[in-house]
Amino acid sequence: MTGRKNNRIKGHVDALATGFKYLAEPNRMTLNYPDESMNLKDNYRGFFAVKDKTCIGCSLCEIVCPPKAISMLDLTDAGGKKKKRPMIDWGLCIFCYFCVDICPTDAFQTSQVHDKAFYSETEYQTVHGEPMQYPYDYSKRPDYKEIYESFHDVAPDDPSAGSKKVVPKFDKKRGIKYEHPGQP
Amino acid sequence: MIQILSLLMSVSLVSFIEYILPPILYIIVFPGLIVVLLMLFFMIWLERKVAAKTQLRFGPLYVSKRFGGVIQTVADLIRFSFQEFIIPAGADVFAYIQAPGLLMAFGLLPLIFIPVGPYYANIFPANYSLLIVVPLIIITPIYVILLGWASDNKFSFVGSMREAFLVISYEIPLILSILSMILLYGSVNAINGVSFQIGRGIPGIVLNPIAAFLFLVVMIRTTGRFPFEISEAESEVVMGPYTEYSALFFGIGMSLPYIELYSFSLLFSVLFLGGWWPIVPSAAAASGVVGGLLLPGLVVFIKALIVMAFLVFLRAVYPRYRIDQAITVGWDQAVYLGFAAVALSMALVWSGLV
Amino acid sequence: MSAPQDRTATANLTYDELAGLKADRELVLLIGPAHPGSGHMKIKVWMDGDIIQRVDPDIGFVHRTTEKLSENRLYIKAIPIVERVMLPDTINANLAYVIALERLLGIEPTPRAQYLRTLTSEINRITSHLYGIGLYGIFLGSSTVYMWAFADREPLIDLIEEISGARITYSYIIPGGVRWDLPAGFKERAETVLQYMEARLKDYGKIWVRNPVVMDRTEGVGVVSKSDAIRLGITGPNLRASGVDYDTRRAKPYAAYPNLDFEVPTFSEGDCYARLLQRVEEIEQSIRIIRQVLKDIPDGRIISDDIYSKMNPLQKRMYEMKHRVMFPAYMASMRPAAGRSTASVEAGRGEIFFYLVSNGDKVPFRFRWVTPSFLNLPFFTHVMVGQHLADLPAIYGSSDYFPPEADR
Amino acid sequence: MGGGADGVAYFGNLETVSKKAVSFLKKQGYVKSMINWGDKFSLWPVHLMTSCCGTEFAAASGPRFDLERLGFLPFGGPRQTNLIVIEGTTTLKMARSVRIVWEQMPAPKWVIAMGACAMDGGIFYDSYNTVPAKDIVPIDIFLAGCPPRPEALARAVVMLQESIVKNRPPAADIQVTAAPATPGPKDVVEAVSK
Repeated sequence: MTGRKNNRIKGHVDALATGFKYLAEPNRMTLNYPDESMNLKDNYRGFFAVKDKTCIGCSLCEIVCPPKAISMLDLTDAGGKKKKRPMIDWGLCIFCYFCVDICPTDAFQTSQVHDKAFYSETEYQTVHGEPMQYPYDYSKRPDYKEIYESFHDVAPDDPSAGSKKVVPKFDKKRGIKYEHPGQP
Repeated sequence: MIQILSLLMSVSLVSFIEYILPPILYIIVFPGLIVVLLMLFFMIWLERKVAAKTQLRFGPLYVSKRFGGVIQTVADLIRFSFQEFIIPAGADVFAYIQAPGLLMAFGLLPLIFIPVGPYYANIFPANYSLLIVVPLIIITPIYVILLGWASDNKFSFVGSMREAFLVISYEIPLILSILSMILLYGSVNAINGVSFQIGRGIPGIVLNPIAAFLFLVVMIRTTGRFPFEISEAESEVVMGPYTEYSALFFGIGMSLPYIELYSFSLLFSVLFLGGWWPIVPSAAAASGVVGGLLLPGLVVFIKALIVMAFLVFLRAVYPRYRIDQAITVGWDQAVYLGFAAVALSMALVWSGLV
Repeated sequence: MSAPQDRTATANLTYDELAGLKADRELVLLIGPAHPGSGHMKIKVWMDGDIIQRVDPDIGFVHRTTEKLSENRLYIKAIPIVERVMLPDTINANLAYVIALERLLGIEPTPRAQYLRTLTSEINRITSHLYGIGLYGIFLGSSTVYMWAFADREPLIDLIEEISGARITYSYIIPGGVRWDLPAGFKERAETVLQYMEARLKDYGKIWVRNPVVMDRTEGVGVVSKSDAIRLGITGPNLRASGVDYDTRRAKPYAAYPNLDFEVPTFSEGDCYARLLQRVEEIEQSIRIIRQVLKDIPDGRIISDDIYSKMNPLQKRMYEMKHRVMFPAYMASMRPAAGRSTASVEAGRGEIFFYLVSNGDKVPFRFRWVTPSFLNLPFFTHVMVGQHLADLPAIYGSSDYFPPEADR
Repeated sequence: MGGGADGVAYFGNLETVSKKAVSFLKKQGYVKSMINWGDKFSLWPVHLMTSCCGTEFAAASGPRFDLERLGFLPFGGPRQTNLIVIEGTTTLKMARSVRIVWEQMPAPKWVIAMGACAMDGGIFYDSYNTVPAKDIVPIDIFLAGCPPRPEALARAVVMLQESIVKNRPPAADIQVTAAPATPGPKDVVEAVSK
């Protein structure tokens, strides 16, 4: 492929023939997204939530979070004991999973949900209601207890849940093809 | 008023079918406005779809899933029609507004002079059809230049300059190519050309392949297909002359290359692909609307469609040439090829082989 | 507009007056930053007719202050930052930073981790080159090559996604090793993808590399001679396409490269076509390296004992079960001893150079890095003069310049 | 049709006449739904690479995700397009271009803020040289991730299409975002509802 001498006519014929080859035998690898969606691998880094029971409030996730998307809340549980719990701002999160990996008790509930979009800031800043301030703006921090109650242990809702799930498979000829797990 | 009514009543149904309906059919339906519009929608969709197929993907689909997104262009047109129309502050307003309209008008004009059936001679003077079509085709790009000039944008300016250079350099090959066919057919009447091909049983592309190839190259250049999509080159001059145009005016401007493509393809199928062969209407049928106009027209249209499909497919294969390379080809190799085509025609005629 | 119409009027003009006339004819084009052929930068072009007289690239549209940000954050937090700068080529940025950090910390990664780093780095090199080839297609007007290149990135991206759990921003390499081990059956799947890639390269040759129009556009355009290439300090494939046999993987070996057998292709012409061929050849070499890595990869831990010993029992159990490295709390409180370190890595576009200074604090005292695109910037302003306007995208595209990488 | 003072012919005041005509037409229900249908399947994003999410934007128009299926065709010039996808971080220098391009685009126009950097700043939240996208232009859809997967961009487009069909006006019509002379991270957004 690396030589420079080229027969021009052969070059044109080759180019047109290759074009025709792919036109006649389309080798598509398109995922019909809103109708189909991919089953991602288990270790895919998607949206996540906190398991309230497992969390010990050690603040390591807050310390290691590169974009400071996690800020610890001061809450009181049913028994009146003080506890700290992490709060995640999706407007900052970069899904590096440093928080998930550094957690000494494995208290993060991970998911493969990756395709969330929001109409307004209020939707993403807590996912459930009241907007959260910037994590470094601690002066204006409201009481997040209620928000947190609705947030932890809840797996993020998957926008593409209703679509047909397909599994991508490698193929020698087509690169990627999709298989429907439900079908034989 | 009464006189007009009585005049209308005196026109019988037969004369209506014979004299009034065909020109209307010809201008409005085929190859006129309605077919142009449908062809436009279809061709732009086909271009995107063919490119997408070669590129391992689907192309426009969700607008009508069952039919492969065939009405995608309609959606684009509706969106363009109701968008804000912006006139740039520095533009020459009068020229800026009128240029797309004139462009459209001059782009459509050649269609009248391309015979798509033997019946054509009854309606329009066909004796000089080829002599009229050539200047009409050549004059259209002047309005592309006007488009770029009026926009007051440097990229439009560069784009229209490119268009001007290319038009001039590909005029002579076009004229030489058509001239060689005129010499071969011994007539500037395209209907005679078709009857020549039908009479000999050999299409023009076999008789003079050099002229056919040259005409194809000029066609690719004039309609801005790849690899000669130079005046609109997106990565160099954004959209060339059309950069500043928005809303419906952009739609009108961008449809011009496809209208040109259509008229060129009709001309190509008449000149080189045997016109309405294999349908050869008898003398009686040739003066009828169906036998003389619609059926031959359909055949010419299908041939033109195949040519157009090939040309839009080139987008999937080629990148674009540089302007100076394209100009060099136009003034150098293409002109030699043109002379060769003329010489071949002369040789054929003088040797009496055809 | 004030140019004299009379031909005799110019006959007696002085040189300066003629120069003024010339300035009147000069066209200044501002290409970018919202121009389809510019990327994230503005190129100011002075033209006389269609010939470029002068080029002034205006960079800094994507300057995101990574060095200053990293100097105010924990060492571990710089990993995502350096990745964001080189998005088509994240593993190599990540690797370069982590090597510099490991030298500060005095940690040595395990052999298996070294091989995994090489593996992901080479897969990433292919995707990076395909990205460059695809965008070059757009610059020259061939949407097919763009689509094909982006299609063929996908299987390779899926391969790394299996290992690292992300599409582009892997954050895969950490001090002491890597974060995930190879999943089961990875070798077979990788082999399938490599065979697919090899078959596709033949079709690329027919429709793109050997296409006469492409050869017309690129041959003899934007020629950088060997001496110019060295003088301008350009790096990576662009340097090797000018005939300089320099590759960081050879010159300053790192990761598993000393154990591997591969060639460094070079071309002597130094024009746009040579730079295109250079990338295609390097893809072939990368395929060869990946095969060797998959064959020779040793068994063992993917994280060094220094880090493993700092994990708590739950994290150790997680590692044994899932082959996934959990971070000990040490990761958030690394305090390298005072000192300085450097690292060089051959990324897709050339050599990344890192310079870290620690004063024993938990944030770097000085964080400095040089990215390949910034080094490649001078060369296209150098060669564009005297070329046609249409050659600007041809040269720009052939240099595979990625503005966020240059602006840091 | 009147004659101008300096030999220029006018078709009335073109701008007011066309605006009146369009607003009349838009009040008709069937016309409105037709326009919505056209807008829904003809979202053309302008070529404006603000940052590194551009790689995933490019992958989204690539064959595997192929957003052209949804009528989403990336296009060169701003005059012919109706959508901006802000791809990641906007620096102070780029913010001006974003605003200029947004103002160059014809009227019904939408903006997608792609990625964490365009939402709240992402990993560059405290950089001295970046601006949140919402301080520059009014934004219709926010898209999480760094960078978001191409599917997520497809999700944003689908959500935008839904909102168009539901007659939700573009954010450009609801908010009036004053263009900051030198936009900075701390510039206050003045969102004025109609």
